[in-house]
Amino acid sequence: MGYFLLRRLAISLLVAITVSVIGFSLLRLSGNLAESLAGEDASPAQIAETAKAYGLDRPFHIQYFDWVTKALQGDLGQSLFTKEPVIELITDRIGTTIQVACYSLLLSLIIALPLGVLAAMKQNTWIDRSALSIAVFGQAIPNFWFALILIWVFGVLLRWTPISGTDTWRHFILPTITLSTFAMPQFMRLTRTGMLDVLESDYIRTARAKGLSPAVVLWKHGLRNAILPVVSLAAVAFGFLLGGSFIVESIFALNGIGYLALESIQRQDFPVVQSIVVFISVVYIGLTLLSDLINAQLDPRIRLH
Amino acid sequence: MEGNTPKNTSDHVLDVRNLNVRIKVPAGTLHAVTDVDFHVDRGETLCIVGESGCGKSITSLAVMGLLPRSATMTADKLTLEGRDLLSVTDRQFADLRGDRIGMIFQDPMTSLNPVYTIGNQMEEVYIRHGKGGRKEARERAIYLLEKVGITAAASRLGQYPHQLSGGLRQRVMIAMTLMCDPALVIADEPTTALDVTIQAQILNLLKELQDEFHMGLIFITHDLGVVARIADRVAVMYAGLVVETGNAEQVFSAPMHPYTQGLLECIPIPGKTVRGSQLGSIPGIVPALIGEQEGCLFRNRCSYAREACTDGEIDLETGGDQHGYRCVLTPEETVNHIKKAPNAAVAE
Amino acid sequence: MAPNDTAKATATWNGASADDFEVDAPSPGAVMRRRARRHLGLIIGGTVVLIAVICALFAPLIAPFDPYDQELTRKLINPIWGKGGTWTHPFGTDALGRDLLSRVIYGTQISLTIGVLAATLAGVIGSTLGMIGGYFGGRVDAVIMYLINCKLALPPLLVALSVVSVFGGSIPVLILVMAALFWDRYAVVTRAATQQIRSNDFVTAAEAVGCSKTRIILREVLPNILNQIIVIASLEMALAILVEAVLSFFGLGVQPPTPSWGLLVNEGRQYMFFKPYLITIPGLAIFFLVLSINMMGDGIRDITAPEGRN
Amino acid sequence: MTEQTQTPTSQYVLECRDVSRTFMIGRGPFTEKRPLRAVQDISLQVRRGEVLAVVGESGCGKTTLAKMLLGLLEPTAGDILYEGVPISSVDRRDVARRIQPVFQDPYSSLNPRKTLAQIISLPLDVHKIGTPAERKARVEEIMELVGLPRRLLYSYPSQLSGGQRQRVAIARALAMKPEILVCDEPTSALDVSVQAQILNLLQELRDELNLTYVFISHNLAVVEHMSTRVAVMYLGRLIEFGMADQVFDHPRHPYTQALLDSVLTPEPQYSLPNIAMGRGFPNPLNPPSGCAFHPRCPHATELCQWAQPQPLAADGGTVECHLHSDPDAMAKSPRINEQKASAA
Repeated sequence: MGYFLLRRLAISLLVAITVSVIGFSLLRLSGNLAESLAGEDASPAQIAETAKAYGLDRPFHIQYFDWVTKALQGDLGQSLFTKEPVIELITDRIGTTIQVACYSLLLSLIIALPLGVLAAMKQNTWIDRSALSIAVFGQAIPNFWFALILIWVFGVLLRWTPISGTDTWRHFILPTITLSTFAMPQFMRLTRTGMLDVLESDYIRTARAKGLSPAVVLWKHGLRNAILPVVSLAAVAFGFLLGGSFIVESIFALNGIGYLALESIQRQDFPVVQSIVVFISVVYIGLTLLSDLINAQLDPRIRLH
Repeated sequence: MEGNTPKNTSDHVLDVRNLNVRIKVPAGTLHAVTDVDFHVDRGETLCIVGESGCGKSITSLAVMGLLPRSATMTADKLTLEGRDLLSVTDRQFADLRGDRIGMIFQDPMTSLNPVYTIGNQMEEVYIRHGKGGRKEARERAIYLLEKVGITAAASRLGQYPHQLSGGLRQRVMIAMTLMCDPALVIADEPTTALDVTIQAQILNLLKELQDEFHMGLIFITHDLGVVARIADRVAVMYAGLVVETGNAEQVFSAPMHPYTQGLLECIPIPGKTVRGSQLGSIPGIVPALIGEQEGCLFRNRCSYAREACTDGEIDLETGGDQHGYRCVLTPEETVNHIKKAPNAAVAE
Repeated sequence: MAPNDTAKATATWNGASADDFEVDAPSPGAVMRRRARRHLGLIIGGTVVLIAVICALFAPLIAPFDPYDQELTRKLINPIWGKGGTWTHPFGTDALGRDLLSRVIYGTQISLTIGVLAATLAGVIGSTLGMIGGYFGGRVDAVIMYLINCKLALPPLLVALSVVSVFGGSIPVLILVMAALFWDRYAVVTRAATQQIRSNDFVTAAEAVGCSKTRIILREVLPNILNQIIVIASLEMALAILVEAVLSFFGLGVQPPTPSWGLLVNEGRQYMFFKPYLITIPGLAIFFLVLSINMMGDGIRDITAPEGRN
Repeated sequence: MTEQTQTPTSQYVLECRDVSRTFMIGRGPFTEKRPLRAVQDISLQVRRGEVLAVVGESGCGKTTLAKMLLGLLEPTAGDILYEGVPISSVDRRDVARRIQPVFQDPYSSLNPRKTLAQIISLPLDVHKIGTPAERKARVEEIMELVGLPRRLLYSYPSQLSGGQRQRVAIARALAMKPEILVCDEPTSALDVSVQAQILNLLQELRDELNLTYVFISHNLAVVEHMSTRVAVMYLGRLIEFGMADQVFDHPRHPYTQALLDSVLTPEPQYSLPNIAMGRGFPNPLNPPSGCAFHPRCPHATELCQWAQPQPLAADGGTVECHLHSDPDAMAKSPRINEQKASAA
């Protein structure tokens, strides 16, 4: 277990470093950063001065190490547009984003797990087919468009829910539903196939031969094994929900980091963009690490390696 | 619960009459098991032997009530300790499984749940059938693990299946099957996945346990060598039918069905078969069992086939000596054929 | 085989002999065709995709109007089922008086071009990496797993948005960005599949014959995982179409006045409360195309699956 | 095709000289790798036209040995010689022309996406032997040889039965007219009746083509029927080697004895053998000291616990056991497994 943890940590660290390099390079993609910093009408001399002031005349790797050192101390630079520290921009808004992502993850799992298990148990019946159809439809719906339709139907025509803002829990209903259409089908399919595989396994046959009730066979012997890949996917999906949150946040006017990222991209505010990209990556890496640990706890074969 | 079962006219632990299993497959209806009769008594070993696809495993699953959903089963009689299994509910059948009837499967590597400890999986069946609490279950598990020859049994309870070798896992499976002291154990190729030296040990163990616990044993295998050594009675299956049945001596020393004869000629016997000589072989392949079948299903591979083999049903003729076979040949004809058969492989 | 007496004797009764094998099992191709004919999802999905392909290829012949032609006098005409709808503009017109049907038809060109090319390019990248990692194992595999992990850690949509905002939303840029961002699933699946194929004896047999590693990967492994690659390709194609729509919707993808479906939704957004067809029609176009591609992919998976399930 | 005429560079067509193969088992840069001695110091010889049987339990190194013989794995020590020429000095593709495998599982040994014609002609294609027409003729010729009707030429493996598939595998192995076939459990996945067909076919082919077989199996009855020489392996070591008559009629190593005892023949007059052997196959990563077999051996003494027996040549073979190397010392040394033997 100790070895497993150590190896896993080492890989995560390596990936995190690589991702931060990529994230940092994103900033440099824009061409001459000093040019955009100095403003549109800046003279070459002014640009050179700005470059010097921001340390942009130094070699790339020096700038990178400088940036990482500062980032580790909580200094992610400041926004080109608002001149506020990036770290504050992110911490102010991360709560909303995580809230929506958690709600969606929860909603997806609440729907997908029972549905997936049920579909596997009743394979090739109408239950199975409708569950699969829901998954196929969910996967095909363009999120941004679905959000607009929800606003139009539930916000405007029926007036059941508010359509923008974060004031009450009811404000989160539509964003949560929208975002769930992304994750739910994946969970459903994975639970279903995992369960189908497990139900065909020899140890399930053994459990039935022992006279255990169908419920015990299913929940004790089946689900524990079928759930392993779902745990991994949950971590991955949470990362994607964070990364894809800008869609719902911008449409429902939720003040989260997704919206911030979108605005910053549109304003070419690269210090903010790179920070958010690296931030989400690091969260993702942490989550996959966590899911591996949970899996190791659930599966003794991994634990004892 | 056990012990109170009403004594029936027959004292067979298991009595099966006219068992048929049909399975729906994309190409049609598979006649997996047809008109199978057998019975097992306490302390007796019945071996069901046949090649892959002959229906032997399906037969055992039918008796266990574990057939896949696509399968349908009919029988004239199916009783376990006198109790009619055809009329019980699913719930009642589940109450019997693991309690009065247990099953050991072929692959010990995959037959135990990888995420639970040995102890958990053994105790679970005991508690499920209301034999006692966790403490008694644990004691029983330790007792049985020692019985199947596992040392340091108490510490093994906390281990996971992947920490044990194949031979040990199969011992655990056997111990688990015995948790509730069943009247009948079905073992489906329990030694096929094991090494030969381990195989002999497991077979010896099963025989010892059978003597001690006085249970009926149905042993399913494709290995005629194993059958010869452990069977009290034998049922040879081919294409879903029992083609020959009798005690081990009858079936091996005086096989009456051409299929049984053919199978025995295929196997080299050290010390008897001339090394490097041509073995007997059965030409052709097993027919596909989709749809209604007519006549003797072995006729396409049989060297004695004649017109009488092509139509109608051929019954399992059982003489007074319980040696039955499903063939149109008279005993005299068969014996003559055996004498005439070019038996180059077997040196006198 | 040497004929033996018993076999000859048998032949008179049943025509069988030792080397007389029955082959009544259908060939893999026949099995696939039989399953395809009965697979409703595949048929429906395939038909819709086929229609989309025809629309894309023959857009100038099919579309009633030039999609760029503005006619301000005819702006915001309702579709045929709405009030004042005419057959001239079955889907109505937009705020600039452009015929929506024609714009939707021309939109298939963009969606399919980006979908097919991005999925293909990503497939080449991902499958190559996956097969190499799966076949060679060891250090090579560790490096490829590391690449996959790095790729997975990046939020793809945000990175795509950033890159496109820098390089501009032209179709080639979109294709390249998506190919660079969506190869991971190919790599993960082909890697696992290759590992599984590699453990088969026919690969060892090819090695024992003296085949080169390239030949083994291309001739022994690839044909066996091709169906899986095709299934992923359909998923990735659908994904690329969705991502293009997202990027265009946020104004960072294909630029106006190009009739990209995402852009159509964006343009219709300000009129959505009183002219909802401006967003429902292009949205449904995206939905149905993506749905059909996914159904086709599922169908291909089902008909090429080995015996057993289903 | 170059028809190898008898070039007596060596009296043995195949020879192993102190062949060892060690795998380093470890899980990455942070743990110490441990050696797994899959094959240790194996020396054996096979003459042309013989059948060398390699027997032993799973994990004894049979398959590793086979892979080395086929040139798919390099020995970490020792030499494999082919007609006196070390395989390491021969081009990989020339090895392939002389020695070919037949595998256990007829389902995984044939590429399901290829027709029989493609499968059987693969060796010819790879080695660019003959024109396409000649290759096709050769394929048809071999198919007839192994008893496959010509009309199956464009069938796929999924259309065939297990026995037919194994014929295809044999046909592929024979395509380049090799001198040696390495058959790794060629019949253990097949039904008894089909097994007999395949064994008969192998016997016929051997007589007809003067082939040499390395026949790996755990089925002692089949081995006894097929082999002319036997190599018994235990935990990577060759513990007994000799002519089949010698080994089967007078086994000298207690393990060989146990293996032979465990053969179950369809003879109901005999009961189950009582194999007085400890039940665990040891962990190859942590092998027992001394003679690796001593924890399971009914004759083991203290000597066996610490001293590795050396191969002892006798009767045209070798045996690795203290019982034979020094019976006197064994008699003096205290027995250690008596309790275990009686308990089993």
